[in-house]
Amino acid sequence: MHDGALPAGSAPPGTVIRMATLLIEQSTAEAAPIPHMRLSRQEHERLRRARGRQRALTAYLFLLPNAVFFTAFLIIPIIFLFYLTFHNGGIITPAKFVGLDNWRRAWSDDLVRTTIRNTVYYCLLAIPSVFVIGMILALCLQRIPRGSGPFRSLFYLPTLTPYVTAALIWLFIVQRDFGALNVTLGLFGIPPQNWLGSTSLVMPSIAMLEVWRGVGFWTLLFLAALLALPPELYQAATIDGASAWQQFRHITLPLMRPTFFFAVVMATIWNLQLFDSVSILTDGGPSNASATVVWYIYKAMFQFNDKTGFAAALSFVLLLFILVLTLIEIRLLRKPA
Amino acid sequence: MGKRILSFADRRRLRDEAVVDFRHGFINRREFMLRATAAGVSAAFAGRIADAISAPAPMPAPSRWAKQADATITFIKGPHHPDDPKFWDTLKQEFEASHPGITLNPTFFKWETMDAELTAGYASQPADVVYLVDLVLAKFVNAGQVADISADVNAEDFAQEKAAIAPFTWDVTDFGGKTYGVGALGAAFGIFYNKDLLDKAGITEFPQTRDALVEAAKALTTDRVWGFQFRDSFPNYAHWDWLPYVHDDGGDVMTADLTAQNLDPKAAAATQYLADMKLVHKVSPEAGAYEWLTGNRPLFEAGGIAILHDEFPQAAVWEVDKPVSFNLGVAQAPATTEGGEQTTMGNFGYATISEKSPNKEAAWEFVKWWTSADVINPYAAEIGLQTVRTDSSPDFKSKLLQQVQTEFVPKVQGVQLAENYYEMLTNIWPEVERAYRGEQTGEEAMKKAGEVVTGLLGS
Amino acid sequence: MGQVDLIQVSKRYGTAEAVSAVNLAIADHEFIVLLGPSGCGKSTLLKMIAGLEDVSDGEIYIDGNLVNYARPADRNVAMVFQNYALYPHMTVFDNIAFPLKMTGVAKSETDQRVRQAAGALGLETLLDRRPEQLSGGQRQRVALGRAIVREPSVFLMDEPLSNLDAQLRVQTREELLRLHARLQRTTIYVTHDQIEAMTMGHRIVVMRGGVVQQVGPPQQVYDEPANTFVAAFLGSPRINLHAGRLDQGGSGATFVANGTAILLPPRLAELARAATTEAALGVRPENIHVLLDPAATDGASNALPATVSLVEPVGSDLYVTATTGDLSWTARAEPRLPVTPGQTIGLRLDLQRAHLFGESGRNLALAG
Amino acid sequence: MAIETEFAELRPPADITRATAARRKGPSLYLIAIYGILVIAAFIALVPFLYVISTSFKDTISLFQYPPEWIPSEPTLDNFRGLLADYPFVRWMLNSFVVASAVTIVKVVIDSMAGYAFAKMTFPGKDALFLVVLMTLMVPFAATLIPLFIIVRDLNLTNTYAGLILPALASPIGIFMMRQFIETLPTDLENAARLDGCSEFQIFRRVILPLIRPGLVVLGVFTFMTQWTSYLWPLVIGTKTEMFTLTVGVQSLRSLFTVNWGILSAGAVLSMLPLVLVFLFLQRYFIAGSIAGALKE
Repeated sequence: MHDGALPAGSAPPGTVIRMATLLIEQSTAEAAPIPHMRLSRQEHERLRRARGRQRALTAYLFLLPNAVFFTAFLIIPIIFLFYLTFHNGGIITPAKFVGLDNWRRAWSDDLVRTTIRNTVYYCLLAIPSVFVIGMILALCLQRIPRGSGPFRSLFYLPTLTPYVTAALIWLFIVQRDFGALNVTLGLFGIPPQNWLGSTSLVMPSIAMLEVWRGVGFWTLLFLAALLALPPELYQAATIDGASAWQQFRHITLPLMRPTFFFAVVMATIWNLQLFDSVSILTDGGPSNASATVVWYIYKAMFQFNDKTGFAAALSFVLLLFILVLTLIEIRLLRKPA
Repeated sequence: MGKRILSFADRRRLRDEAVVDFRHGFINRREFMLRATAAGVSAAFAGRIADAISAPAPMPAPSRWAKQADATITFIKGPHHPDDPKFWDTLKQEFEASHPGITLNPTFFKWETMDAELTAGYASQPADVVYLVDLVLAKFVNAGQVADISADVNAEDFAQEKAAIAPFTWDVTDFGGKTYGVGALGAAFGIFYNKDLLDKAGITEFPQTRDALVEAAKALTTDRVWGFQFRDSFPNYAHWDWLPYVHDDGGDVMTADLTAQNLDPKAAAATQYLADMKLVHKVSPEAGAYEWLTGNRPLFEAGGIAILHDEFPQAAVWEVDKPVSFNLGVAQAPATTEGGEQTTMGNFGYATISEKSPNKEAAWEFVKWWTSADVINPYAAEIGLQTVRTDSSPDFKSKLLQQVQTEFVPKVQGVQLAENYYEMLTNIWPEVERAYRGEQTGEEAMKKAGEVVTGLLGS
Repeated sequence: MGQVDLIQVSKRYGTAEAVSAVNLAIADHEFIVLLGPSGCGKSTLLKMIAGLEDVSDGEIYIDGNLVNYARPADRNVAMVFQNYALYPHMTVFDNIAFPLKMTGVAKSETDQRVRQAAGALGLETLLDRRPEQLSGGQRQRVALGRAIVREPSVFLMDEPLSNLDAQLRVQTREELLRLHARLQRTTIYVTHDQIEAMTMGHRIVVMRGGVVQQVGPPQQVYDEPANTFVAAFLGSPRINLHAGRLDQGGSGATFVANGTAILLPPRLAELARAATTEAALGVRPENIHVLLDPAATDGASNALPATVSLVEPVGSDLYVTATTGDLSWTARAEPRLPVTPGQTIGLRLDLQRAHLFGESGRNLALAG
Repeated sequence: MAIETEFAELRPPADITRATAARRKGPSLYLIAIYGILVIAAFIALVPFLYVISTSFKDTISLFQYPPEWIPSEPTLDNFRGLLADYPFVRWMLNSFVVASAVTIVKVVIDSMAGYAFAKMTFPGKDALFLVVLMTLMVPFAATLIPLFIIVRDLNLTNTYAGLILPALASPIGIFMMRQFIETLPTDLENAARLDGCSEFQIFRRVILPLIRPGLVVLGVFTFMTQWTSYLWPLVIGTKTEMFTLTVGVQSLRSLFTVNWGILSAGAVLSMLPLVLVFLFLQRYFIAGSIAGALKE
C-alpha cells in the first residue's frame, strides 16, 4: 500500500460502504421451516428456578462458616445494641422502654457535640499528615537502589506495637523533663511543653502518637501501589522530557486513585473510632479536650449509672456519621480516573 | 453429669490439653466444637439471648437441704499488689483447710476496666463474692445486683465482729435500712513530705493551717524543687486531693442527705486556694505538667517535690520495698483556720454477695472469714492497705502506715454514695481543671459544678 | 455422536439482546464456523453451548439431550480459549491431565492418554515446563492437548489463533484441519477472520448484531451472499457495492448511480422487474477486467472509461482502484500491468456474476 | 580486559526502572537528600523503642536520674529475670501466639471462601449482604463489648481459648480484602476448570487458592498483627492471669498501686520480639504480593 496522496476529487474508498449500508435492514435467515421448542415455557421456568436455587445454595455454603461467626458474635450484639437504644438499663437492671429519649439525648447532649468536634479535629490532624509522610517515604523507598528492605522493616516496627505498649512508650516521650520531645525542643531553646496537660496540645500530641504508629502501614501500602504501576509509563514520560514533578502529578497520582480510595475510606473508619490511646493516656482530659465519641460511649456504657441506652444510641449516631462521611468519600473519589 | 472432684494439679493438666472446663464437668475438644457450633446456630441459643434481654433471670435457689459441702465460691477483686495472685493462692489453701467442702476460686478484675468487667459479670453470671469499692457500690446496689445481708450481719454470732468494724463503713453500706456489704480494707489519702527539705528550710513542725502551708511551700520552692504538689487530672483520681479542702470549708459534692448540691458556693474558696498554688504563689507545677505515676512519684523520689498529696499505701513502697533516700513524713491536709477541722479522705472496698449467687451461705462463710481480724490484718499488712477494724490494726512493716492506721483512719471521711456519684465527678472535674489553669475563678467553676450536680440529682 | 441442535436460542443482558432466536442444526463430525465482526454474539453463542453462559430463551441439544440446565462438565464438550486459559501454577503435564484427574480417571490411564495427546501435538519434551516458559504457539497446543485428551463429543474453539503471529497462524490452521480429519469430532469454531472461515469450515454461519445472516458452505455464501452485509464481509479486497436507481427504459433495465448508467443483462433485468426503484449493485474485484485502452469501452454496455486513483501491488495480483464519475471501483489485474494513478483506463464489468440487492439489502437472486 | 571494561560503560545500567535517578555518575545531591529523609524517618520510628529497650536494661532505681542515661551505665537483666519469674510471661506469650495463629488460620480460609462467593458467584441478596459486611466495619467495637461479653459468657467460654478466638472470627475486613483480590483473577481460568469437570469447591481449592497465595499472605499477616495487638476484648474476657494475652499482661504490670518501670519495659520489649520476627520473615510477601493487588478496582 504506498500512501501517495489520492488525486483530488475521488471519493475515499470508505464512502462506498457507508452509502450502501443505509439501505441494509434486518434480513431474515434462509427460508428453512422454523423449528419450535420441545419444552413448554412453564417447564423451562421450573428448571431455571431449580438451577438458580442450586447455585444460590452453593454460594451460601461458601458464606456459611463466616456467617455463623458473623451472626453469633457481631449481628446479634448489634441487634441487642439497637434494642438497648430504646430502653434504659437492660444489662444489669430490667430494661425500661423509653422510646426515643436516648436518641434525642444523643443529638442534644453538648458533650456529644464536643466529642464529635474533637474526633473530627483529630482526623483532620492525623489522616492528612500520615498520608503525606507515608507518600513521601514511599516515593523515597521507590527511588533508592539499595537498602529499601531494612528501611521498610524499621518503618513498620511502630505499627506492630500493641496500643498499650505504644501508649506507655508515648508517656516516656512526652514526659515533661526527660521526655524525648522536650529534650529535642530544648536543643533549639524552646521551653518544655506541657504536651498532655494543655487543652491545645493534647490532641496534636495524640495525633503524633497515632501518626508515629500508623505511618509504617500507609508507607508500605503506597509503596506496594507504586511498585505495581507499569514502569513503561515512566520510561515514556522520561523520554518525553516530563519532570519528576510532572510525572508524579500526571502519572503517579491518577493511577494511585484506587489505592487512595481504599486508604481514605479505611483511615476515616478507623480514626473516627479513636479510643485506646485516649483512654490510656488522658482519659479524655484535660477538660474534655481529648474526649472522643467512642471514649464517651465507653464511659456512658460502663462507668455512669443507667446510661447504657444513651451509649447505645450514641454508637448508632457515630455509625450514621461514619456512613455519611464514607458515602461522600466514595462519591468524591469514585469519579472515573 | 456426675461430679468428679479432681485435684488442682489434674484440673490444670487437663486444662492445658485444651480440654474445656464446661460447668465443672469435662468434655474433650471434639465434643466442645460440636456444642459450640450447635450453640452458635441452635434456636435454644437465640432463646438464651431473649432471657438475657428480658430480665436477669434469678438462678434457681438451691434447696435448703443441699449438703453444705460441695460448693465452689468465686471471689473477684482488684489487684492491690503485684504479688496479690500469690497471696491469694496461700489464702485459698488456708480457707479450704478451715472450711472443708467449700472450694475458693479467687479471680481478679483490672482496675482500669473494673466497670466493664463488673457490669458484664452482673449481666450474666457474676462471682459469688465481689469486692466493690464505694464509688461503684451504690450503682450496683441500686441495680438490685447486690444481696441484702442484713439478716447475717445482725445475727448474734456476728454481733461481736460487727462492733469491731468502723461504724462509718456500716453507714456506707446501708441503703434504705438494709445492709449490703462488710467493710474490708482500703486506702486513705493525704500528704507525704520530705522531712530533710523541711528541716533545711527551718520548718520543724508540719503546717496545720492553709496559710502556714503556703508560707512553708514558698520557703521550700527552689529552681530544682517544687514546694507543694497535688494531682490535677481525673485519670489520676485528682478529686481525692481536692475534696479534703472542700470538706474543711463545710462543702461536699452533695449535702449530707444527698438531696442537693453542696459545692456552690462552699467549695469555691478551696478550689481557688489550690489554683493559687499554681497561678499566684507558683509553688506547684502548671496544671497537667506531671502525670501521677510517671511524673509526681518519680519527682518526689528524686527529691524534686517537698510536699506531695498521694495515697498512703505508697508509704509501704517508699519506706519498705524501695526506700527513698530521705526522711519521710505523713500528714493530713491542713485545716482552713487555726484549730479548724482536718479531713482525711479514704476510698474503701466492701465484701458483697451477689444477688444471683447460688451459694449465699457458703459466700457468707467466706466473707466472715476474710474480714475477720486474724485474716484481714496480716493480708493488709502484706499489701500495705488500711483496714477498717477498730479492735486491731495490721502490724505494718512501715511505721508510717502504722501511724496512718491509728491516727488518720478513724477520722476518714467516707464517700457520698449516690448512684450518679461517678458521673457527677466526671462532669465536675473539667470545671475544676479550668480553675487550676486560671481560665476561670473558683466561684465560676463551682457555680457550673453545682449545676452539673443538680442536673444529675434530678435524673 | 456430536450432533448439536440450537432451537430459538437467545441471550439477553437486561434489555439488550446479544443473541436473538438462532436456529442451527450442526451435524456429527461437522466443522462449522461462526463468523462475524466483534460484538456480533458469536462468542456468547459458543459459551451458551459450553454452559458458561445461561440461555435466556430457546433450547440447546447435544447428542439429542437438552443441555440448557446441565453443568458444563456434564455436556461432554471441550473448549479452547482465546487466551488459552492454562493453569499458571501447574506444569504442562498437569494442565493436560487436569480434566482426567477431576473426573476420577485412574492414574495409569491418565498418564498414558496424556503422553499420547502430547505426542500428537509434539509436546513430549515440554511436559514438565510451566506455561510462562512456553511460546504462544506451544501454549496454544497445550490448550488443544487439554481439550483432546478428554475425547469429548464436541470441540468448541473461541478464536484460538488470534494471538498467534501471521506465519504461525497459517501453519496451526492446517494442523487443526488435519486434527479434525483424524479425530472426526464435531467442531464449532468462532473467528472474525474470514480467511480462516473460508478455508476451515464445512459450513459458515455469518452473524451480525446477534442475528444469523446466512448459513451455508463457504463458496456458496461467497458466491450467493444473502444480503449486502454478507457480500461486504466476505472477500478481500471488499466487493464494490453501489446504491442507485433502476430505470425500466425502452432498451431494458438500466442501473443508474451518480451519473453512471449501466445496462443490465437479461438475468439481472429479470430480477430488476420485481425490485422497487431502490437497489444496490455488487461486483467483486475479480469480476472487473482492466482495459489499458480506454477507447475499447465505447459501444460495450458493460464497459466504462475510468481514471485510476490507487494502485496496490500484492505480489500475486495488482489491485487497481479507478473512478467513473462519482463511483469508485476496485479491480483485480495482472501483477505487472503498467498502470499509474491518474491514467485513464477502461473497466469491463462481468455482469453475469454481479449481484443485485433490493430494499433492506436482500439479494434479489435468492428466493423469499 | 581493557575492551571489556571499555564496553562496560556502553551497556545501559542494570535496572532502568528502579532508579531512574541513579544514572548520573556518583551519589548525586538528589540521592543524598532521599537517603537523608529516610534515615531521619527511621530514627524517629526507632527512638521510642531504643528508649524502652534501654530502660528494660536499667534497674528501676536509676530510672529517673536527671538527665536520663540513654545507654545504661550498669545494664542488668534483673528486669527480664524478674518478669519471667514473677509473672506467667511465657504463658501470656503462648496465649497470644495460640489465639493469633488460630484466628489467622481460620480467617484466611473462611474469608477467602466468602471473598470468592462475593467476587465470582451470583446469588440473591449479594449486594445487600456485602453492604452489611461493610457497615459492620463502622460499628465501634467498644459499643458491642457488653452484648458480646454476655453471649460469650452464656456460652461459658470466659477464660478459655475459644472465648478469645471465636469472636475475633467475626471481623469483616478480611472478606472485603479477599473480594477485591479475587476479582482481579481472569474468569477464563474458572471457566476452563468448570469445563474440566470441577465442582465449585474444587475450583476454589485447586485453581483459586493457589493463585491468590500473595493475597492470603497479606491477609494472614494483617490478621495475625491485629490479633496480636488487640487489647479490649482479651482484657474483658480473660479474668484469670494465666489466660491473659501479652497486651493485657503487659498492661497489668502497670497496676494502680505500684509501677515497676523496669519490668514494664522488659515486658514491652519481649512482647514486641515475636511479631517483629514474623514480620521480617513474611515481609517480602507482604510487599511483593502486596495490598495493591487487593486494590485494583
